[in-house]
Amino acid sequence: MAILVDKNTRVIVQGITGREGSFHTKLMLEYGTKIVAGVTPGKGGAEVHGVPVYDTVEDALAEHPEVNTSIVFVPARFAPDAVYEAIDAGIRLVVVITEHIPVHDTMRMVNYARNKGTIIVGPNTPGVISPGKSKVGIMPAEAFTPGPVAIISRSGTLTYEVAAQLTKIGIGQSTVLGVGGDPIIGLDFTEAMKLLEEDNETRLLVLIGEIGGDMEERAAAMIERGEFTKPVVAFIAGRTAPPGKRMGHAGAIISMGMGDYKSKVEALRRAGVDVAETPFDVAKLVKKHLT
Amino acid sequence: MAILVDKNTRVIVQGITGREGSFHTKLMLEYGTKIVAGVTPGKGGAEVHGVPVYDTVEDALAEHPEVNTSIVFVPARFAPDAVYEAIDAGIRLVVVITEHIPVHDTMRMVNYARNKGTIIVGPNTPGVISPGKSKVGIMPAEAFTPGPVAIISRSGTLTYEVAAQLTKIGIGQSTVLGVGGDPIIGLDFTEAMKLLEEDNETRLLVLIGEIGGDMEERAAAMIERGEFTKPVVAFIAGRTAPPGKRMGHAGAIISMGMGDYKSKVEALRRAGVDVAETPFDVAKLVKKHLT
Amino acid sequence: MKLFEYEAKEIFKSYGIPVPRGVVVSKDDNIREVLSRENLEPPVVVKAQVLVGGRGKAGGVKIARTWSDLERIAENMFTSGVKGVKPRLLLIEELVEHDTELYLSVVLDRASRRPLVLASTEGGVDIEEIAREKPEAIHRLHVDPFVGLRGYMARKLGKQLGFNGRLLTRFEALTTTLYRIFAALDAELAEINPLALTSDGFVALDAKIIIDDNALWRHSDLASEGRLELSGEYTEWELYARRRGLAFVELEGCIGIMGNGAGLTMATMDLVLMQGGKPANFLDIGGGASAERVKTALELLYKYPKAKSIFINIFGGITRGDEVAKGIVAAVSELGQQKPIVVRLSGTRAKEGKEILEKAGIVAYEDPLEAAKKAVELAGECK
Amino acid sequence: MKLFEYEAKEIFKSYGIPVPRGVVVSKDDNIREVLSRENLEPPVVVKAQVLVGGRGKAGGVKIARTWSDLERIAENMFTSGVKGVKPRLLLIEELVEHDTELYLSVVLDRASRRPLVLASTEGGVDIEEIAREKPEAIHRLHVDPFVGLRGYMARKLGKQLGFNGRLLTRFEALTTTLYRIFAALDAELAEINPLALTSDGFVALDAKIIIDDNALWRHSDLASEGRLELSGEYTEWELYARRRGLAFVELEGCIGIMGNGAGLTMATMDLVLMQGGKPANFLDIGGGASAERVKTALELLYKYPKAKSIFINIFGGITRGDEVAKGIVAAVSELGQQKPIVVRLSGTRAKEGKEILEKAGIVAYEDPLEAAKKAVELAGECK
Repeated sequence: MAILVDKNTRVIVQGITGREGSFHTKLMLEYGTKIVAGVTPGKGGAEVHGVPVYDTVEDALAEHPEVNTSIVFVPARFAPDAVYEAIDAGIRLVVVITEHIPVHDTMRMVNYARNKGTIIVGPNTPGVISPGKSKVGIMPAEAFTPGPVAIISRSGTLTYEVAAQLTKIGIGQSTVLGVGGDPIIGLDFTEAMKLLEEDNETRLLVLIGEIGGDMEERAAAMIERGEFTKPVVAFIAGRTAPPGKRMGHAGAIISMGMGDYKSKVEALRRAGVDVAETPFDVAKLVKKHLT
Repeated sequence: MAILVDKNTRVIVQGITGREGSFHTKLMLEYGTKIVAGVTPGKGGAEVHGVPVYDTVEDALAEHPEVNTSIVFVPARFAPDAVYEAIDAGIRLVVVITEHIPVHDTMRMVNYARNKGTIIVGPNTPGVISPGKSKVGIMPAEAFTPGPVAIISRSGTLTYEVAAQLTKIGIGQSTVLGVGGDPIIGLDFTEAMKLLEEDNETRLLVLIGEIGGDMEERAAAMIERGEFTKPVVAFIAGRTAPPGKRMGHAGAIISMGMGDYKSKVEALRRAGVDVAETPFDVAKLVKKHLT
Repeated sequence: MKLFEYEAKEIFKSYGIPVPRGVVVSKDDNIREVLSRENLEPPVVVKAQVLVGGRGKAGGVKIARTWSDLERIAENMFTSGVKGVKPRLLLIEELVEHDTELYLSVVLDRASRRPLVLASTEGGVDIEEIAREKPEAIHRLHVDPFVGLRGYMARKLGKQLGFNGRLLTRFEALTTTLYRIFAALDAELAEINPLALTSDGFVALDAKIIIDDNALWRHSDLASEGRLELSGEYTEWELYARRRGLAFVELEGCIGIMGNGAGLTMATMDLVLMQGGKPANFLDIGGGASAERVKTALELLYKYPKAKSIFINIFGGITRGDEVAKGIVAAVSELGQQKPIVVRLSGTRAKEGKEILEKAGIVAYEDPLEAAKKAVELAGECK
Repeated sequence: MKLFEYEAKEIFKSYGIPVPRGVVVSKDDNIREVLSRENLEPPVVVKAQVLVGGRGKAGGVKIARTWSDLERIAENMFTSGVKGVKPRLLLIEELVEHDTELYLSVVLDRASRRPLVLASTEGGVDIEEIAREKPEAIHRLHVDPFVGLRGYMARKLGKQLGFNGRLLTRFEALTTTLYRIFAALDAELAEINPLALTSDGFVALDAKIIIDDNALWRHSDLASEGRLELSGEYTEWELYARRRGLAFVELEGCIGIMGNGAGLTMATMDLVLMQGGKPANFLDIGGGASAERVKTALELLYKYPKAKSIFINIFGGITRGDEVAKGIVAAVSELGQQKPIVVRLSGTRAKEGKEILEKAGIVAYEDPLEAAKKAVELAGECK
């Protein structure tokens, strides 16, 4: 079954004519993702890797009414507008790859999407992949293979690491989701977990967290309340990160007495989650739980 | 039955300690309106004509959960805030007497109310009265008596004129509603007419329009479409008003080729509405239709 | 409050909307010097800064091809004025060569209670004219006031007008900027007509901004003291009334009108017309007027030369009949009955009011039609 | 980007939030003259304009009771600095007598994705401390970002803090204004701590505004060239890295870290710690880094004196193993292997990368734990 993206996913690429948009359109097409149209204002009528380009989402949907998903590569200043356009066009899922969107813009667009019933993944996310079905993102395909383990993560590279290890020992993935590295994001851990709880393909969840914010604590609380019942293996990055410093991307900062390593790990352990010491131990723990 | 206000109406007065608020609280109480609380920030604990005053709507509702209606006398700069407070507290009907609210503020608060399911009457309205049941407004009580005729109007004084004439010849009113004299208002003619169509106490509608805007034309279109089926008698003020000039209050201005006397009268007549030549002929026409 | 064209264009410029290069000159300026300082020279457009409608047709916009042309035109505009309104300033602008004239505006839409963007490729004429003759040429876009105008919506509108590629992007920027001005300034209207399409892109040849009077306290930088006097938007008598806090509109007839409430006052005008008379004005004393206010209003109608008779029509609600009567009597006893006065009094305390009036020898009617007829009769023929 | 206190207070003032009377002085100013011009005289508070945490405890805030006191304190602050950061400016303010110290801020709440107003009567200390010791003393208010903070909500918060009457109205104005600043400036945080309650009302004794770096293009007036250098927010090496476009954080240990992706880089630091070592830094080369970028990063770690060994941990996704290897080899062949380098390469083109590295005599590991162990070993004891 998988969550968010599957065989029925029909994608438009917003910002398809840009360097990143065009490059990853090619990779997604190679993976088998059904990309049916692209949108770049002012470039309507062009083609990118055989995909027709339109000026507006509305134009694209007029020709391709089957579209249910958008992936956004539009530069930060214009990305919010692209997201509003996708939401107003009624697209169900919008994956925002773009980094460096002002956080107030993100806050507004995430609230807007929620009112309209659209799911936003990201911004600043590698995207989402349901191996063997559909890849709507920029993750390296080789790391993934179909199977029973869902991964939700705040970090791109760590996700690939963990997925690759699982794949190596023969454990595949149902859906792998990067929630995005920004402080304000669309779909967060607990919301994704609600979907995964219902997903009969997923037997176990790997949760890859980071310092900063309280998303991991809220996930732990959800497990403790019995609202997520599948086994969970977790890893939290940033054990040695100093407070008050921004570690690479905007989301990872310990501030306001919230979001340090210890608090997250303790909350997860208290909820019965198996927390790995390093990302390289995750696969081992997963294997133990699955057998 | 009546619409908007009736025997079950329980009112808070926002801005009750002001000159207007206090004066009309007295008159409404004398009429029999169930005013259960007043709100003025910073004046919590006081009393006005025996009505307890609270600092916030929330405080008032905690003590008086039966409140379903608010009337707002708060000065223009602070009135929008009072309206948001009432909406957020879940009050079903908010009658905004206040004049001179900036129209952008009104636009936003009316859209907000709509999203939240609150009905706003006004701003710049004399309010609404269901004679013999409840008066939530500033109209002179003597002009009104219970009966089968509904009046909806953009003008205060003209409404009193017409109601007084009807009363004089023994024809009472079900509900009399001033929609407000501003360009942007909450409940408009067509929306009120939807309620009146369902109101089994109302047998006939008197519609008192003015130059400016297209509310009368939209009412006519609604009648033409068969969505309002009761007899309608109308009067439109401003036959001799020159275009481009604001006549007294903000709503009455002929601009953008819209809203002149002729267009309104023609639209109404086309829809089968009996349009009176003067406000003093309205009662006669009503009598003709009712007998 | 309507802004002058030059003020609206300054705002446009500060927000990045292209306008023609131009300067503002007053009567005492040396035009040649002012223009030369800005590297401007004829041919130029000379535009009288007045707020009367139909300025172009009334000779308020002229092209000057030479320096002597320019000086003659300017001199003439300053002295003759436009429809009787003398401009304090002229805006003198470069001629902008262009292919097409478009229309673009943001207005308040009463029906939807939302801002509405209107755009048309048929610019340069009254939007009313376009609406009448070719309604399908006007494209419309409603905006959620909380979310604002998103770029993609503006692009959609641009496509409807036939723009593509870079021009589409520029139209987007222009439209979202005009919307921002509309929102930031509490505008009832922000309009560009004509909007020129040149080889370089869009240029706003004219600019119209009307700010909501009720929101002027948020824009004290724009609403300077005394600007009403200079605007030409109001007649001398309208200004006189405004300074006294009265809602007054000057009309063409000879029967002075006073009422309480805008609706009743308009209906009173209409009534006079039906009786064969012509109202000289609209004067609304508002709700709950005091005797003092009524007196002030009556004094105004005494002074106002167009009014040959005075028709006072009051339905007492919040307004009390006895207060009104006291105000009338106070004015009459102080200044005499300078013009024939007809009073119709009804509603709250009408009886008490009538007694007061009758004691002072003023007839008060119950029936408004009868009263209107009398007022028309007393005024005689309007010229 | 953190604003200096004096900058944040200027913004507060322009929005109408009361702040103490004060002046800003630099090293070369005649303090007596500057203060006298503003009618200020001791006793005053002297506050070093640096952005390091715990400024007060580190001696960055002092009271001067006399002129000579003041000159001595100022001199001392300029020369010794605060936690090693020398202030370019001092803010010298009148002493504000007050009864109570409150806390008020607007932050971004991740969980609700909304602005969150925090208020407490327990001001003057770290909010973290209040949150830990007395969480019930912090009152919270979520705001709809489209609608903004309504006055009535602020009043509700004020009542929770125990305010009534005029003070409640003032608290409303203060809070809605702070919210407006938060929204207008794209702030991550707008904070007043302590907020003094005096007999005259509220006064912001301190002011903290952090602006979202991603939104700085909208606030070019605040983000001046070179202000990072002056801020003291970043160490010398962090500034050095920033100028080269690298995400670098200085740490206390002696093992240089380079990774791709923030998560992996942090995990690499953690790994080093588990092997008994201490990371000297965080350095994320990002996704899809070129050989050139890898070379620049490695050069930085060569120069960075704390790093005694270098651990490069790469999982190839968008980033290609061969590109990374090329960058390392380029740096090493140009500058020599100045410090021991341990590379762990996995994922996309890891095999090709390893071959390139081995040809240049650099060992590449597959297993990150083994690699980490080696890097710790090579660094030896951290001092």
